[in-house]
Amino acid sequence: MTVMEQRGAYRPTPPPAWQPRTDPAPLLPDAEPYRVLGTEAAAKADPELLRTLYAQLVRGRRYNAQATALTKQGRLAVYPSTTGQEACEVAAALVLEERDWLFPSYRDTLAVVARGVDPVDALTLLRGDWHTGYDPYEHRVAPLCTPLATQLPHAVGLAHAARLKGDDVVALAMVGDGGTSEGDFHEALNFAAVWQAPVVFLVQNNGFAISVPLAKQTAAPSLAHKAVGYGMPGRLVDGNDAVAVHEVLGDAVRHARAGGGPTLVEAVTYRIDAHTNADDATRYRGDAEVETWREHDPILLLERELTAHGLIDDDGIQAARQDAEVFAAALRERMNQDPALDPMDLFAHVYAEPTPQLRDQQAQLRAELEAEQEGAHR
Amino acid sequence: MTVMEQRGAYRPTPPPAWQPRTDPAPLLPDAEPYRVLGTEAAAKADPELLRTLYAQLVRGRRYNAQATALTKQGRLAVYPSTTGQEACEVAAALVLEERDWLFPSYRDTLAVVARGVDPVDALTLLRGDWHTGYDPYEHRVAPLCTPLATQLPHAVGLAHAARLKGDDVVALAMVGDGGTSEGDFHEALNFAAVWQAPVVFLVQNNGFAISVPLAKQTAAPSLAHKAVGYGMPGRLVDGNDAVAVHEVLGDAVRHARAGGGPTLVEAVTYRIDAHTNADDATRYRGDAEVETWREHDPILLLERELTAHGLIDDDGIQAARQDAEVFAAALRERMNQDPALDPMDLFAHVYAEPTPQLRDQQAQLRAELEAEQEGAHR
Amino acid sequence: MTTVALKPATMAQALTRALRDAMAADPSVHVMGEDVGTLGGVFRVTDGLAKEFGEDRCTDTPLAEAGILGTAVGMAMYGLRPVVEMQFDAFAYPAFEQLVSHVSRMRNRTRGTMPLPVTIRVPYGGGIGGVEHHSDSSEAYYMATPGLHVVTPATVADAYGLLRAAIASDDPVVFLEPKRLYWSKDSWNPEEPTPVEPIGRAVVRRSGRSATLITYGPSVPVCMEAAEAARAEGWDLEVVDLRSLVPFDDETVCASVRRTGRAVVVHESGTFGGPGGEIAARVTERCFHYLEAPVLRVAGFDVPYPPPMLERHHLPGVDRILDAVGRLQWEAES
Amino acid sequence: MTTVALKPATMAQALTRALRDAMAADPSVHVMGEDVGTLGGVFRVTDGLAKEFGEDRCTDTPLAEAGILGTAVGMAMYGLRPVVEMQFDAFAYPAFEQLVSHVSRMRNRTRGTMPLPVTIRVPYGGGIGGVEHHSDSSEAYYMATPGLHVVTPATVADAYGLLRAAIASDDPVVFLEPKRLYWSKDSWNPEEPTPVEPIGRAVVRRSGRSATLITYGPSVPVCMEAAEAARAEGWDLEVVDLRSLVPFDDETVCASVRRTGRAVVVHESGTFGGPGGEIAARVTERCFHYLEAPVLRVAGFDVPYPPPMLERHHLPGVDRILDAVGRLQWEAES
Ligand SMILES: Cc1ncc(C[n+]2csc(CCOP(=O)(O)OP(=O)(O)O)c2C)c(N)n1
Ligand SMILES: Cc1ncc(C[n+]2csc(CCOP(=O)(O)OP(=O)(O)O)c2C)c(N)n1
Ligand SMILES: [Mg+2]
Ligand SMILES: [Mg+2]
Repeated sequence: MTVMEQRGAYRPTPPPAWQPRTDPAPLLPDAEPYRVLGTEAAAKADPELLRTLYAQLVRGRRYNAQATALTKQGRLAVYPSTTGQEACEVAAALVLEERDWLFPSYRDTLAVVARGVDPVDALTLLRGDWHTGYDPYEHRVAPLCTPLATQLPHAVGLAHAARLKGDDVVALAMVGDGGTSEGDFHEALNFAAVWQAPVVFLVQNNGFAISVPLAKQTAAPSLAHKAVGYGMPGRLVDGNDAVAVHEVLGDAVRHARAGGGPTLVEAVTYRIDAHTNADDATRYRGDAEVETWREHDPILLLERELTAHGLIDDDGIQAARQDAEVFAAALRERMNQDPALDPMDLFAHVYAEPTPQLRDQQAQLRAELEAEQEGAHR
Repeated sequence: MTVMEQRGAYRPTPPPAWQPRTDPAPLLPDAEPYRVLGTEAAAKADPELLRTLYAQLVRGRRYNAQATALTKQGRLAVYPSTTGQEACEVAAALVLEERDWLFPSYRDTLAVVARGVDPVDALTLLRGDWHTGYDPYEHRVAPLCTPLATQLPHAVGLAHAARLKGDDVVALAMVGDGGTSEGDFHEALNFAAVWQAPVVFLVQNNGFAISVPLAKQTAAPSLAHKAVGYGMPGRLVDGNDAVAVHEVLGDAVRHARAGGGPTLVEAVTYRIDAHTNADDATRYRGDAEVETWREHDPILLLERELTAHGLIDDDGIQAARQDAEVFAAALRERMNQDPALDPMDLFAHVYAEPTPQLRDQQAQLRAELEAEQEGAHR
Repeated sequence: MTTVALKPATMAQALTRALRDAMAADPSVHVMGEDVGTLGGVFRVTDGLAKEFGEDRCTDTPLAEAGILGTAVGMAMYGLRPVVEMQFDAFAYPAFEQLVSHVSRMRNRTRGTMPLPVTIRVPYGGGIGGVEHHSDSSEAYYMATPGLHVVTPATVADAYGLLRAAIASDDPVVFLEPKRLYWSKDSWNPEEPTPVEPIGRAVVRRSGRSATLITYGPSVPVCMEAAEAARAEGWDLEVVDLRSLVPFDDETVCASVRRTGRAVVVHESGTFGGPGGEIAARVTERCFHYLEAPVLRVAGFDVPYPPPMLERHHLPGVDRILDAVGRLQWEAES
Repeated sequence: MTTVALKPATMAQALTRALRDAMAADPSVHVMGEDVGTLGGVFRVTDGLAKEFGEDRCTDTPLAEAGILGTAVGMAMYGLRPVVEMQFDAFAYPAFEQLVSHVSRMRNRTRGTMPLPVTIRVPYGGGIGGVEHHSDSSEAYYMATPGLHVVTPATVADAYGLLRAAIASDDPVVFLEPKRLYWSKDSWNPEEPTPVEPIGRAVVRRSGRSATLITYGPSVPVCMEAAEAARAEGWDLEVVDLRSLVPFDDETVCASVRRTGRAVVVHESGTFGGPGGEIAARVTERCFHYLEAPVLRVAGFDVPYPPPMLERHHLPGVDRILDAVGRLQWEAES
């Protein structure tokens, strides 16, 4: 008997608990970002949707310009612009039903506004009057979240809670390419997959985390390739193709709603403006790179498609621009009014009931304010 | 001209910055854990290696039994056993060169001992005399790490530093299946891949994190599938096949040493004993499951292979067992001696120089101890 | 006064009972953490809850503390009342950002529209012979974080009452469970459990006239013992059990110190930057002219928590407390 | 006395110079963090370092604070001296576990064989109109963690000297940079920089006889202003700049308080559980019989740091300091 034959007798079985539970293949993203505009699929897109997206993109672009202008006038403390990323911002808001929840990052005021929150309220944080300017329950929009990626577990928990309560609610959470490096990103995706929570994670890969380019952030083939490691599908989409983003996010939302669990969507886009108005992007990138991306502008792409299909004419384009101007003018005017702030708010919402310690401090500030007032009256 | 033809004119180019930098295919693990024992490849294995592994496994098993016995005798505060996981523990130590570094988790005293650390020193933490019982620089073994996954970034930083200094050093870091859920796991793997640091991550998937089974820990096809999301290769190996683990880890170490960057290795194994001596595993798993795994025992698998190849006979088996007994007896005896501990050590190593505040506290304790001493002498 | 016979119970049992009663009373109460389900927790505090209420109400989570607390935040946003278990004190640190930047601030951030009724149970302190990272006293971190309540029981009855109150609170509560008191027993009638009282009242555990020991959690029994031992030295010590560190009951504490004129703060947590500094400072601010001596502190040394074989030298014990009482300038009296 | 003409420099420039000089003097010094390389940091403190020393010595890391500090630990284990930048105070929280469980304990854990010479630069405090999470004063957390040094400069010269000392230290140092003093200017000769002195000495910034203001970092200039304003009220205030919170210079502080008999601790950090409690308590323990009044505290309110438009109501200012000085029981004197 040969050694080989002998060995036949004890050929080990696979480790008993080893069962690959998921087929990895369908979880992997395609090699190229998904696109609709400029492909045959575009002809099949709903014309009404294209027009709505277009109007929203144009308005979004104008909103970004207006908000940036407001920082120059001292009406906003700081503004992180989404110029160039409007397709993602708008699509994220439009794919959701009223009962769904949006979890924006600090950059995503445009998505918040597109979801229906009053723009003045949405800008409250960046204006410096208060931390959150809107009631999260009114439009089901979580507070703008500054500590990166920390809102992702919130989205998972909320979606999980809704499912436990039997409510048909999906949460869509937004994060940047830089944010994917944080531990909270990892933990949130893992919880979501284990719990099969109805969540969609939208990573806007805009090429930079402040000054740090993607190549210093990850060595992965794509950020969407992270999904398989959690057992959820990863999708890669051209983030400047509003129709494609809308479709991919819409599919993910429907998948989640149907009980299929979470999806990770990476939208490849570009931050055209500096990180914020306070940033100087020339320190870390050249104009040439920005220019290439301007040619891949989300508004341009959609406008060409609409024109090509005869779905819009010059009047239509003008109308969209006009609507955006009206929107911006209203915002400008309302932001010019000084907010009325009550310093006593400092203590009002720390706890349901102020502690005795806080009541003492409250009394101190009240006395100081009264003294100030008296001084002013004298 | 048709709409399709018109569109040809503005068919958008891929987003300019889009370049999939890595081919994902080679980073993905095979569907089945890699095995050598019981396959044709076994015949090609180095007989000396097989014998060495066997002797180490037998000794490791005995070590686990002895350490567990020491907890019953009150000589160890607690012991997390690696019975059933000896193949991983031993292979992790054996694949490293002297100049390399090992980063063990709290469970991995066996790997630490197999690397050459005195077993009494390796058990110091679990005995309760001090936090780390050995000089990490002597055998290049980091302290046993209790906060799960937190040692992984240390391994990355150390390997990175060595490379920056031009030293040919690889770090091998060990973590459990549960530990992969922590944010530190994610951040460590990402840093390693971005920096192309010479690190090997060995996940011992032993089926449980205390009582929590893998299915509640992850929904991924395998833990090795996480690798592609960082842009490093993921390898799946039968963790009870000492030869396979040795080969896969060895390949990964060589790959890292050659400048190829990090690898994630998932070894599928099983924790035969309870989480620690203090745990009651019957609360969360049945005997039947444990029994199936006993049939896939790492020592059994290797012993059969050795016998089949005529590489060992009964005398050889007896000799290995005898060696293990001698090892255990020496350990037992040395652990029966009470360690000499100096309470003043509390202050000795908090800072290079104690702060004035600590000197006050030091003086206080010294006075107390002297008073105690005097009381005892009277 | 109740006529039902009192049965001895451990603090761990009282905590289990509190969780059970809270879950039975309110379907929005969810328990979550590492090993809390099938195993019933490493200290068995959640024993039986998964069986009685199902795994959706008492959930074994993946092993990731930031994820546990972060998802709990989301659950609370949707109207649930999560009760999170951190397995050991030091393993709550990964969740620190979620705790400080979100849990403690969400109500304030949203002008009161989004309160977070999350209870975070943290077994804390030493004295159980635990290895590294299993004996930290981390209350100073929580006290310095506005927006959190911080409470800790010292008796079986308080364990029940305070945990019920914590879960009932509309604000986040860090609920610190003294590990070494888990198996402490007390006569307590589980059929007529202590009523839930609002958080924030200290209690005088022992009246005395000579000096006040201000303490909480695991150090309460030590202080009671010290007070007994002090009788031999002619001191009649009062012992105040704070129960709640935030809010702080200045009223009860200062009333006691004004009566006795002397005080020692006792806790396991390190001295420098520990809770005792705050307590001594605020007592002094309020009772300066009543004090015969500075408020002293007996607390852990400012060192990483020592290994089991040395912990007795670290922990504040009876002798060290009596030494401090002896330094309260009694000459001034005569 | 130097004869070279002094040139005005900002605190940020002095910090940059300190990093540069440390890197030039010792090839094991590595700077790392978010945006520290090409951009030179959001406050430009690392400006030019990547260019001068290469990206391996001044590295843009992935965006993950625990990963930054955790890899820095590993680099220090291998003999490097990492200088880590946390972009803002609140963004250091994700690294809390690495800081508390490893950075602060590694030397002790290994009986001195594995020291960790890591410097952790944290821009902190308010007054710059930052949105949420950009103005935290987190020093209380670090003070309560044995094994860390905690220092913070208030002047341009100290910024240089203390940072050099921090990097030279064989122990981990949390180096707190007062954000609103980054652009403060002072005459300082960059060609003859302040000698590196060991960490741990406070300094009397202004001598006075009536009472002592004990302060540090961003509150030092405020206290200096208050001391000037106090002259109109007839008070001659002494101002002690702690510079180092750990170790704490009891000697300098207590010598001052014993001279003046009255003290107010001033800081931005919240009052409850903040540094002031520790400082007041230890001063009182040591100077009880010299004190005419309890040591008072003027500090931030116990609320999450407010939005820019309200921060002036939160920050301890001259008026609030003078109010506190007024409450130091001056009647007792007459
Ligand atoms: C936890 C945390 N660390 C650091 C920061 C500071 N910070 C604000 S934005 C930013 C870059 C974010 O990059 P990315 O996630 O790609 O989002 P983008 O700005 O491109 O939208 C950084 C580092 C933060 N807000 N939170
Ligand atoms: C950060 C952290 N959280 C929790 C714990 C408590 N704990 C110790 S071991 C363990 C389970 C670890 O499971 P796994 O990673 O699979 O390793 P194994 O025990 O199976 O070797 C837990 C939860 C810890 N040590 N560290
Ligand atoms: Mg980005
Ligand atoms: Mg395991």
